[in-house]
Amino acid sequence: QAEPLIFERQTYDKTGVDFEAPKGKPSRLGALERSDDLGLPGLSEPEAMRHYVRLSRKNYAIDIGLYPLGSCTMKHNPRLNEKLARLPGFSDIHPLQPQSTVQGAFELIGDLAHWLMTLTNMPTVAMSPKAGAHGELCGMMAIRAALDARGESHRRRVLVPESAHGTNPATAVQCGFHVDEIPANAIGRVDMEAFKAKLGDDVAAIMLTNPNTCGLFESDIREIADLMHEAGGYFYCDGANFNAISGRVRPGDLGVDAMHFNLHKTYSTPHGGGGPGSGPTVLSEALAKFAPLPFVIKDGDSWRMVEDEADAKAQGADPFGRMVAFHGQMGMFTRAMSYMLSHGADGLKMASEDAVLNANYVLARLKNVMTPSFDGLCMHEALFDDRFLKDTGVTTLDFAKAMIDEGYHPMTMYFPLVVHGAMLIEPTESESKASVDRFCDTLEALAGAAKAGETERFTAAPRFAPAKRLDETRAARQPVLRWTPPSTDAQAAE
Amino acid sequence: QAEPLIFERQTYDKTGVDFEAPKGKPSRLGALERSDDLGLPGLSEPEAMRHYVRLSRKNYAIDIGLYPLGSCTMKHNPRLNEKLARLPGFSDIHPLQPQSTVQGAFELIGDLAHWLMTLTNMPTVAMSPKAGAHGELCGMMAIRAALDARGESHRRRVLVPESAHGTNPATAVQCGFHVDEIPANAIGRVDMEAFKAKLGDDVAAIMLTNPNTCGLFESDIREIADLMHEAGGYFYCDGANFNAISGRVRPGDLGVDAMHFNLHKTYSTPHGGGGPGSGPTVLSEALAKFAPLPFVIKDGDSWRMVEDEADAKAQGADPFGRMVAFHGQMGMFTRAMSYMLSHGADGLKMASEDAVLNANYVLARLKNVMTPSFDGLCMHEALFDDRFLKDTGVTTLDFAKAMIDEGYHPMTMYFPLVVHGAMLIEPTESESKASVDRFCDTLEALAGAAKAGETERFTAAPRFAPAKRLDETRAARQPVLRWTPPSTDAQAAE
Amino acid sequence: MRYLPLTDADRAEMLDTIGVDFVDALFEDVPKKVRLDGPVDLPLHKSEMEVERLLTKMSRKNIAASEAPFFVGAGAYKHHIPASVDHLIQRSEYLTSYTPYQPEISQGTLQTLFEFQTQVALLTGMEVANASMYDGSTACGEAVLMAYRITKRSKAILSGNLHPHYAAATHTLAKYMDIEIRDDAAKPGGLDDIAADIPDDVACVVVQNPDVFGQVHDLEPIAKAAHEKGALLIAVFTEAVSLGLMKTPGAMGADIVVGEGQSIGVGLQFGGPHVGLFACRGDRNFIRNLPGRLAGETVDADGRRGFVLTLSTREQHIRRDKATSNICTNSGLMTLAWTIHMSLLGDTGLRTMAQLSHEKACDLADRLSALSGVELVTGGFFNEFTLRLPKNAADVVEALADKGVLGGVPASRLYPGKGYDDLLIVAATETNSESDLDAFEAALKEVL
Amino acid sequence: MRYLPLTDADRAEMLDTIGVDFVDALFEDVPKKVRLDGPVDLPLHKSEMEVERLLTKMSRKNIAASEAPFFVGAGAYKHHIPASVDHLIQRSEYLTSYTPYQPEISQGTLQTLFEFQTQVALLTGMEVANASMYDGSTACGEAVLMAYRITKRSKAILSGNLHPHYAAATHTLAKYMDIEIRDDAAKPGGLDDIAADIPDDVACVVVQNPDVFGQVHDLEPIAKAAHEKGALLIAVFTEAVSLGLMKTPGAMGADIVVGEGQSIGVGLQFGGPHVGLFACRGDRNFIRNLPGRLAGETVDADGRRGFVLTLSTREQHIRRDKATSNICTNSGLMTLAWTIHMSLLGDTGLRTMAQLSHEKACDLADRLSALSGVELVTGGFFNEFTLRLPKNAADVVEALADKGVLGGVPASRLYPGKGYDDLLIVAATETNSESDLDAFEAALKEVL
Repeated sequence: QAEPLIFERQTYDKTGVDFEAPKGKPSRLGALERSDDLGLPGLSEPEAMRHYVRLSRKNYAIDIGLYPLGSCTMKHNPRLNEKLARLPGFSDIHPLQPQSTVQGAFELIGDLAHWLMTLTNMPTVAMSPKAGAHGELCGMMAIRAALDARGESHRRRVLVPESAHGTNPATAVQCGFHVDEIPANAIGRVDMEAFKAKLGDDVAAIMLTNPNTCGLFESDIREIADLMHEAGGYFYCDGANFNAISGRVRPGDLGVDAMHFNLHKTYSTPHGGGGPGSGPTVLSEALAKFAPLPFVIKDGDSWRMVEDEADAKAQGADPFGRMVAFHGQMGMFTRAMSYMLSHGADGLKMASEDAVLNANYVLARLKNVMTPSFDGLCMHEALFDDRFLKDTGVTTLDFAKAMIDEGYHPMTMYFPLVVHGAMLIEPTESESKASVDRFCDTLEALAGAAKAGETERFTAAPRFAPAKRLDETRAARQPVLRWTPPSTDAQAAE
Repeated sequence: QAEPLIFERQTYDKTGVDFEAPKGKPSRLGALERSDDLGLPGLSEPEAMRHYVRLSRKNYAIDIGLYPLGSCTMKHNPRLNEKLARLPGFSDIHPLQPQSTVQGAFELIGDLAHWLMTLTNMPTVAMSPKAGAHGELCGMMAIRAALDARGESHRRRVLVPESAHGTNPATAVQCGFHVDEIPANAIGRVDMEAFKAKLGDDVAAIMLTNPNTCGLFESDIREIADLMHEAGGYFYCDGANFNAISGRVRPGDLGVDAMHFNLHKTYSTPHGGGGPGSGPTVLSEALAKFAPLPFVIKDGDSWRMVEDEADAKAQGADPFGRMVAFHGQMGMFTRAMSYMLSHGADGLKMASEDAVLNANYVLARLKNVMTPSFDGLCMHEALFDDRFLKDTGVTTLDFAKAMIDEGYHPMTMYFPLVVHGAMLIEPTESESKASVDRFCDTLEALAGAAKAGETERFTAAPRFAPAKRLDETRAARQPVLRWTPPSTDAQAAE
Repeated sequence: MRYLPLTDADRAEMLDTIGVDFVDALFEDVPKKVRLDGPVDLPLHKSEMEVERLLTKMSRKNIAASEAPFFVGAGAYKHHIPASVDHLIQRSEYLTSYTPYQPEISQGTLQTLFEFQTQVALLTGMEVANASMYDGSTACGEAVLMAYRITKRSKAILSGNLHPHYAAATHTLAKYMDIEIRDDAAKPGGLDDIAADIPDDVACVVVQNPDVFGQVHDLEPIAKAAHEKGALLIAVFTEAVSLGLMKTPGAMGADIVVGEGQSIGVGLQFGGPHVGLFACRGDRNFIRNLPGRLAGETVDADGRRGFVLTLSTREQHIRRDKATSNICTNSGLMTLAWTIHMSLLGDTGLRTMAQLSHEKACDLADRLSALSGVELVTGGFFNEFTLRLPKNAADVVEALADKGVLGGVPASRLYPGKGYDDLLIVAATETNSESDLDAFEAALKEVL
Repeated sequence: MRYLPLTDADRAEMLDTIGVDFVDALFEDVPKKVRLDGPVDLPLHKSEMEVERLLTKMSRKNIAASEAPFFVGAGAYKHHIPASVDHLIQRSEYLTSYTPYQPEISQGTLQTLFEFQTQVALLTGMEVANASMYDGSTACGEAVLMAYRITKRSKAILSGNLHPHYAAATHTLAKYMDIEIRDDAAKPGGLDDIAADIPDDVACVVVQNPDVFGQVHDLEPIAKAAHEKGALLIAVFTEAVSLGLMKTPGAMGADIVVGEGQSIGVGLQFGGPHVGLFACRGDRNFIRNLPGRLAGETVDADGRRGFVLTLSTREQHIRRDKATSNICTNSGLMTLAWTIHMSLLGDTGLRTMAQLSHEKACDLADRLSALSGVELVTGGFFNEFTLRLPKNAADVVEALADKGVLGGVPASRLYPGKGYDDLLIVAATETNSESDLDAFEAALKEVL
């Protein structure tokens, strides 16, 4: 059943919220008061409840099934975290209320920072970035600030492997750098010769994801760090895949200068259909003083927040600026703290081991029916390419859409770009063996069907989803980005 | 996708709950300590979450669509009520903690009692019954106690209309009465002549649902009450359908001696797949003193609970006993209070009017395509019978199952028993006109299809539900009431 | 009015379709003189914010169990419930669905009920269980009625150490069914000698274990004695967690087992909603006489496994005045909470939870009974015990409350006028921290 | 370990399938010397109960807005959010789904985003809106970058009454893009005379309305002046509820409108997560230069309407170093909360909520400015105003907090060292009761 848009219900005079009656005093806004209506429909509560519940049922979710999106770390989201994040003492406090009235919030931020620094063996963490990409900005801006402070503003070249997430080059550019791609070698890692060849006086940094987006640990990472440091540049590590090594390997030991957490994904904030995220960023000794405002410090027995430059300078810091109005994603901090306390040092280590174990098990089970892109073991995700679909008439996209009909969300497709028709599978530590087995059975059967010539089953997929395959080209060519009343543009666009 | 039972997962050593480590002291239970395992499987939290989320998706719910079950009052369940019922001050208090520490709880019970007495114009309400049927017991036991106190224990005959809910006769019997059925007349009400003929010295009471289960108001109700009182009996009113008249008609004005509320359905506790309910029961002056223990009274500025007979007698009461360990369904009281405060006297009146309006609108829209059992208007539910399906090969059951394929829950079927192939539709006040219109369009189309001979569409229904039609006969003939390991009985029963 | 979707325009249009002019015309069957013209004498509607404010204020006049060192038991126990339980039971599909009479679109509820019944049967060591009763006390009363139907005998014996509220609820249910009940005298801390005195014409013997004073019992001799006289043993428990550590009543020979399930998944709730557990032997005669709903396994038209409510010819909506009980709505959503919590626990978790509760209670009993003038009355116990105090226990409880400790239930509240004024029933669970125990010990020392 | 489903037996079996002996072998690509042997130096795992206890204790060291008369604003506002909003966003299908890259199984999220975009466009009076930014401040910075891309001019003017944190976040985003920013001086309570001084080479003028001091402005003359110089007007708001009563920025000529949506559906959250709203003109050039995600309408293979993420060639995951922004994860779940709350409100509810907030603020301003030595600095305002106090405002705020009143933001906290030590920014909303107002008035009187 199609669910109409809220704008198509003729409920423009209704409201689902009762208020005490206004006193009806005339406003003091004068000519700035609005006289016309906005055209926002209102729904009674029963109508709203049903609309959004019905719509929700058209979504897939980790609570419904395995969500093998490579590089996305779709893991279980404990409901304890949701409960604690909603404690009024955390959720219903204002970022600018007197600091004496939010000591518990500061304490939580301080504790979380301690965990993050300990897990990475890094001396500083900037807590305010709002998401992973925002954390990248934070790290690269700290690098830029450090270069400027050294008087080496001319260093503008940033080395980025071709397998990197798109955010890396986009971030580099937003910090005024330009991107120089480094190729991968035959075993899916940075080509060391190419890397060495690119070092030079104008190099600012390398941005490296580790484990990388092929699901592999950059085994030369320590050498890369050392060479980059010798060349006068910095080492930015993209922490998107930190789930593979959290509690088991500390980036500080690898020579990293800056790394953002995707705090939400590694430490289990639900992805919420696209956020919110949180991107605390650890910084090395060389970059620490440039960390952005504001930050929390312990001052004797109490905590306080350093909010302005003068105060920061008095603390020996030299912030590159402020990234956001307030001081970060408290809601995600609470969830991460709850997750971390629940796991402890032992549980975090076990979680990353299980994540790696599950991925390798998928790889082992499917290596003979699908085509792994690289030999050997993987870290937290297993990369396949489309060679096993050769001459079947089935593309990676078709194969992925056919998974929907089997009750699964597809894996990450066509990424990383370094292999053809990539399929990147990350089961995470949240899946039981039985669940991973069922998943592998399904993929095995699908691969068999593709090879057996059941092409239609793939090209017509999905057949059992809330929608058939959607016309994305049309959406982009004739963009309809909002509802408009039928008499006008929208109808014309139809 | 079939969802296995938790017992079929081989997770007998797992647990999804962490505890601090016990100190490991030997127990002091001696020979009473258990040595063997119980065979209870444990699921990690991610597995449990997915199991129960997946199962849930096989249910229909009021949040998903109109739920037209006649006599069940499936209305919107405000989430405010859920939130408030979970306030620790209500949900996390013990029924036997010191009365000085639960004054707010007593106050809420006292306030709710005041609302219920005012809405019914009755002098007393017993709050402890746990559901509607339990409230029936309460009312009928009060009647029994009153008769005994009058020395008229010989009065054991209870008049019950044939259209009554099955709980009425079952209740009467549990109170030691026997049931004498009174027939309905041609317009769906109590046949007054038959009723009068049944009055006599051995009559204890009449149990009457009003509005009755045909969705009609018993127009002679005042006369019935008077005649029954003259004959020395009492008038028990089944309040299951109070939603039709709440805030608009007061049972006390009709001569009622006892009436239970289905507090949960009239005042919006979610039905929860079958409870919990709550059945506070109002009692007339004649029955008031027999109300069961315990009860809350206001004592000066504070509240207290009368828990034992000696105390009750000191208050001038003569309770017939205690119905339940503690003192009623606090969780439902909180929800009902939240609902009532939200509606207020004006909103409750409007709600019953809208419920009646929606039902009459359904009746008006469908009276020419289906066959209403009685002429004229109805109250909160519209009753049809199966005459419109004559010669189509489609039964009421088939028709109902076909509604499932159209995305609706069926109406109440084959009840009341006074008409053939009954279909009882109660839309409630929670449905918008657009929703009721879509529902009527669907039934209209289905009735058309049945008449047009599309029999298969009905007899094979449901086709698009999580299960096809289930074999209820087999379930009853070869009862399998629990899972057992495959090696033993269950397999044999398969 | 946020909950009412009809607009005035809708109403007018609908009245028009119906063919009447005013809403009042729809109420024409109501005698004019009892139709209210205006609203009843109650306040008008309030905004969500106002309602929230009012009820929140009221709730703060109560002391929640989580806000104080808490040792109150005697039929309801404070255990920790994982956050996922409450999250799951609030899924719209569970929360806002009706009793699963339409099985094709109720498989979620039905399968969870089937799982629940199996878990209850396993926990109690019995063969079958129903889909729940209102609570433990009404389950107890219904068990007596069931024994009466099965044995066709109209006498019942209630142990004096059965929770007095359970006894009272049972009396009420049996009262007008002409069942004669023998109430034995309570013996705080004593072993029940009920086995020694079971007449020939008795339908059932009802024994609680652990009993209301916390004492644990070996039911086997009682079962044996009852069976010898052709009577059934009804075993009752109020603390489901005790079964994590103790022999099952089934293993000790009970015929019917009833109890309160509130400890698992449900919470204190000021007494309701709770969830009554009801299990029994699997004989045909027992199943036919069970009260309440049953979920059963079957197949659908495609031959795939599915679940339905079954054997409803026992029930009031089919059987009317011949029904086994008038129960209809039971504790649906609480069974779901129970089954989810139990699925999370499993054997392993349940045993640990029971072990911790037992250890805390042992510790506490040792510490409190070491105080001057305090005597431990209970011999063997699980997580609850009874103390004899040198002062009136009800006064002591109030004095403890003033010091912020909720220290148990005075026996006199359950047995008024029976001379138990110096007895205090104290419970401990895994939720009690060491500092809770310290606080209790210190406070009790002060008030004695 | 409650969150980890693998058992030791599973692990052994899986390692066997993989063909290695120990888990450690899976980490062989990690240089041996950086592989940790044991756990890091942090505490071991804790039970749910322990975690809950710890964090609850921490949370109680904070004073929640609902626990005190509360008048703090300056960029985040306490409004009442219906319980149904939080219930709905916790539906597993919304809460635990990924970004809707697979539209066939993400129509729920996609349709709500489409509804969100439409609501934001209607609320701001603009033609299109994106699917959200992190918050208002980063949306502001991104708007300046967008103006730079559209106009190809590298200068921007920020009004001095723009929230200083917004200005700072904008500086940070623009800093390394070689955009030159002119910061005008703040004028508490004054009308911005920005229109009079817009050079020819400016990409955009950024004006907040109501401004950080609460003052409302007619944007029309500024829009006109900017457009005359070929510059864009970027209108900023921090209080979305103000648009319930005020002319839309679109109607006053803004080209891009950005703001903080936190007032609707989201709550205070100690500053995050919030939700950045971003709307603009519908010109092709504007749409092409929008940062962030966009949901768009299309059809599926059966020709039925459906929704997808679209125009992603602007975005980092396709466009890489040529992307309009590096933003990826945005405020997904908060847009859902926002759109649900807004759907419940509708025009009618939003206007009432705005009206009440305005009335409470007017009342409060009258009452406080009547106190001796207190002066109302703001002229026209919506629900926030600035007072000049006879004492240091930061000290006054602490003194008020000691009396249990959270009385606003001292301007010096936003503009340190700018000589605003006597200014206090005060906000009121529909959540403030009469007794809140009484309490504030009384407390302020006492501390002055």
